[in-house]
Amino acid sequence: MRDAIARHVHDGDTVVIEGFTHLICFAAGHEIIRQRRRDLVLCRLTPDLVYDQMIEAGCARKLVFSWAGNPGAGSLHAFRRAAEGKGAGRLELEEYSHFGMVARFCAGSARLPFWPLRDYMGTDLPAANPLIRRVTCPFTGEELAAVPALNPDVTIVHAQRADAEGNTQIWGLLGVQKEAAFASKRVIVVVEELVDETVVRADPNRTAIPGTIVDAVVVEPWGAHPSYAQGHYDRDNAFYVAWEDISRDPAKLRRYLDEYVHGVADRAEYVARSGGLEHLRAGERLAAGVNYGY
Amino acid sequence: MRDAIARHVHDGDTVVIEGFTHLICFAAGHEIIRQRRRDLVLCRLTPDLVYDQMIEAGCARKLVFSWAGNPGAGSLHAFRRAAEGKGAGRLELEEYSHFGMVARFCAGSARLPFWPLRDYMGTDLPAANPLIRRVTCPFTGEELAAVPALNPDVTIVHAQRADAEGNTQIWGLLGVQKEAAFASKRVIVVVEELVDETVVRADPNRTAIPGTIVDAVVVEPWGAHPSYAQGHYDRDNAFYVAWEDISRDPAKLRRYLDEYVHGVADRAEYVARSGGLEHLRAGERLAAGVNYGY
Amino acid sequence: MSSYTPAEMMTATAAAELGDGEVVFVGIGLPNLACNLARATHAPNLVLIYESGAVGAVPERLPVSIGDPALVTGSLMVCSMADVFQCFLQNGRIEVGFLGGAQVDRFGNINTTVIGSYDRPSVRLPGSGGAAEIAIHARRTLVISRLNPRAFPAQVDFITSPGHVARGGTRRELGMPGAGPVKVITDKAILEADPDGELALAALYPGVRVDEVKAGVGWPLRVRAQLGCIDPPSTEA
Amino acid sequence: MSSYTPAEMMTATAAAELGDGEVVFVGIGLPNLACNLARATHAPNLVLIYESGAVGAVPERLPVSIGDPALVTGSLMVCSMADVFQCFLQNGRIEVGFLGGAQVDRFGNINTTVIGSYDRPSVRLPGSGGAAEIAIHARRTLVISRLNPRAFPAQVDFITSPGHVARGGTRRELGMPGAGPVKVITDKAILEADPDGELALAALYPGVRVDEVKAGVGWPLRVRAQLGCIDPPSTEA
Repeated sequence: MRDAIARHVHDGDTVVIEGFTHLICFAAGHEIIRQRRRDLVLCRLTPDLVYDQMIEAGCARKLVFSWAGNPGAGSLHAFRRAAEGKGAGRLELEEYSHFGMVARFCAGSARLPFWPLRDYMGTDLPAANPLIRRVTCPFTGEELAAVPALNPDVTIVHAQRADAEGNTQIWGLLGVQKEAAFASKRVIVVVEELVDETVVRADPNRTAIPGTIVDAVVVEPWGAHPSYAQGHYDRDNAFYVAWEDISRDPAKLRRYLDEYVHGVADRAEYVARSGGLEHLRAGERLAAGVNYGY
Repeated sequence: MRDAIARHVHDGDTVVIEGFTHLICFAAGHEIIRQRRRDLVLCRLTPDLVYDQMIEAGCARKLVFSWAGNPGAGSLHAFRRAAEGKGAGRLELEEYSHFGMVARFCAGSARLPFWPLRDYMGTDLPAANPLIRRVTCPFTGEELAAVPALNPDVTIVHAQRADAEGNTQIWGLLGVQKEAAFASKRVIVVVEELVDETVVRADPNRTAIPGTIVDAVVVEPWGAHPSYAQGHYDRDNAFYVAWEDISRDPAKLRRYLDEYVHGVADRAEYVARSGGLEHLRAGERLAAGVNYGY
Repeated sequence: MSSYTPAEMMTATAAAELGDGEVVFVGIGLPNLACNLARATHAPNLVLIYESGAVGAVPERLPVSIGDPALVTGSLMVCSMADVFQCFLQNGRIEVGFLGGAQVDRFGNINTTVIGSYDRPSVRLPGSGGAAEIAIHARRTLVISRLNPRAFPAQVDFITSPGHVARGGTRRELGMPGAGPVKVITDKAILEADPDGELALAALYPGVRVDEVKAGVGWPLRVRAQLGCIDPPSTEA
Repeated sequence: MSSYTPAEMMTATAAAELGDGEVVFVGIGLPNLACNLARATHAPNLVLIYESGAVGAVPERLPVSIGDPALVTGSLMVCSMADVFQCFLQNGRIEVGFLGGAQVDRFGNINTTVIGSYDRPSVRLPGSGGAAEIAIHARRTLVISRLNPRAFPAQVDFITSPGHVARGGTRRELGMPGAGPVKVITDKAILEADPDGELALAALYPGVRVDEVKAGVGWPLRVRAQLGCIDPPSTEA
């Protein structure tokens, strides 16, 4: 992970760590904080705790997002302090709805300059964000909303498994990871498990991201904690709840970063420092395989 | 099948039987011929043998397509006779490239009036089809191609399995079936195997079409022959090769329809008339299942 | 004393709005409870869809977020978020959407973005998430919020999710496919839109007085001539 | 007498154009043979993508169509055709595309649509399939066709797949991302485009004379000062 971040994430980059509740790569976020990257443009539908931590750590110049809360548990207070002008540094905001962010990744993955959607009429979002514009249908004359393509410098995707070439398989919630990866100049895949190419080839319909677009593969078990990895471990809801209290107090948040991010060398130490995470280990709900014969 | 076609396919309808080489529902095409539907607007990327048969049978008023050949084996002569003005009836043509047809289904599935794509510059296709137009990007000012949404009256999808509600799972080549189904007013799913809902729920990432958009589920083993169903049976290439000779001679083609379509009551009789198809039965190449636990 | 809480009353009222077999875009919290109640009683075939991509979810535990793994295990389908918003929501396949927020105004517009000005907010809220498009595309929406004048101002500070008369005109004038908020379910009463789009008091919970409801909104609330009365939630289920 | 057929010569020549690790959009027939030959010799890491959605295919039998089940079994990924055209091809992820057709003209334009007029064709051909977008988006294309004046007219009857100078101008003027047909591989020689986009004789197969090639095209063919000579295919592999 250290090398992958050093090689592919640079100061000033537009960075995407995607994953909708599921498979959020905190391991990559923590390594970016440890390497003290600055002036990043952070993009995610839901900034979640990972970007709240990176904002407090001073990595971010700008945030591109659509829902900045602590899912089911409260606020992202580092984000709020910055947005309410009570934070240390300035944070530029570029705001959409979920559909708008998804559409931006779709345009990026198709290498089109924009994506059309029927959205935003009657809302104040276009007034708040001049990049939400309109396009006229050449067949009906109807006016639709349009958002610009998002083509990040680097996208980091966490997944259950990949082979050494980066052919990556994901199951459970898929979010916008495929679109974000195809939209990106560089792609880092972080997996719970490195598997032989034969495992991927045995079930090609499960492959979400082809190795041909992947620049680095990192093996990092528990790399998505406190979010989850279907079939590997559950979401650490207690930590999400605790975050409300930690992030509300900048001093407490700094102490958290010192102890769990700067204070550890890598993910293995983080897991140990967290007192082990075995209680989150997933139970078994195996699906049967299908026949690819002919 | 008889009831599903009688209920959902009417004279003059815009009909889609999709499936790119894989899972082409000949069983539905034959039933439509048996019920002597007329003035249909037939849409498919590759008309294939199924539409060549329907054209010869007089079901079609218009063909919307992007590649009208006999994959790997020659011509669709009923189509060619009509297109070259040598056929009995008239056949209107609306022609795109594969990407254009895919884009039309994407627009239809998203209920947008058009879909943008970077295509057709330098070709004679826009001159041949006035529905290939241009749209201007509201961000870059760039001119892109645009095609109109395709929203069929009925789409027929063949699949390996579905539950009684029509929750449908497909593996192997996916073509544009999902997009065509979501774009359609009515959806008929034809499956090799009817399974219990628990089978679908055991592997939800395999579901391509949700039951909420399905109007009829038909169980029709071998329903895709002479095309194939991954994991069930192989493509009957000998028949595709033989079609060159059958379709070249209208009399021969009529005899084929009399014998294998009008001359049989249903799919079971077709299979028997074909002398059994066991030689095409798929071998076993089982994929391992994954864990959905948490 | 009533043997039920306002939350139970709101849940039961929301559940009663859901028809069997309908496709519902679910949020966590009270809407999730309402859907589970409806499935356990009069609507066993309700189809729950979450913006996270889980379709036909049957969570074995109370989901703590709309991306809870329990929503995936045993669901009918998992699809990408591009499919959720394009093939389901924008396609018009969602019959009911649930909405809530810090502010709901007299026309059913909802604010989940900022209190104060957008550039210098006194309180920065999470933002739209999928709420803007749900408000626009769901065939109808149910708004759930507790009555108090701060939560029900005459005008919201920011329109995140458009109601019946939003920025620039009515839903029809703006070309919104969905019918908008057909009911605003509060802890004391139900508000419904008059033909001109303004919310009016339509039905009271047992034992609630009209002036209590009027005191809970920041504008002179219209009161319908015929006021409905909502039954208390049954104790079974 | 030569110990190889023209088809073998074309296959070997096409294979030599493929670099190890490149992503190739494959058609059936000769392009498929060329890719298999390249993988078996100098390009073991060639990635084969078929417009049907099979990525990294390793067919255990000679595929009879681009949708052959053997292309799926054991492949690295199967994706929808929307992803093939949007995420791979339009995204610029395809390095090499193979094209062929009934007519190839002096600027490398290809016709697979009609012989004669579009409305009253003497011969109706299959049409574009994915050829139009492959010609536009693949980083470079290889055109494979046997020489004869009917197959190489000065102008095609219909431009299905644009070459170097197409309807309305050059590739740059029309904003086409790909470089277009870098080589036209025939059964007698290799044609390449001059800076102005016109095809010229660039290399001969062993024992072929210039006038044989000139006789095979329907326009006065330019001949490069320095003519390359293609080695005959090796007998191994």
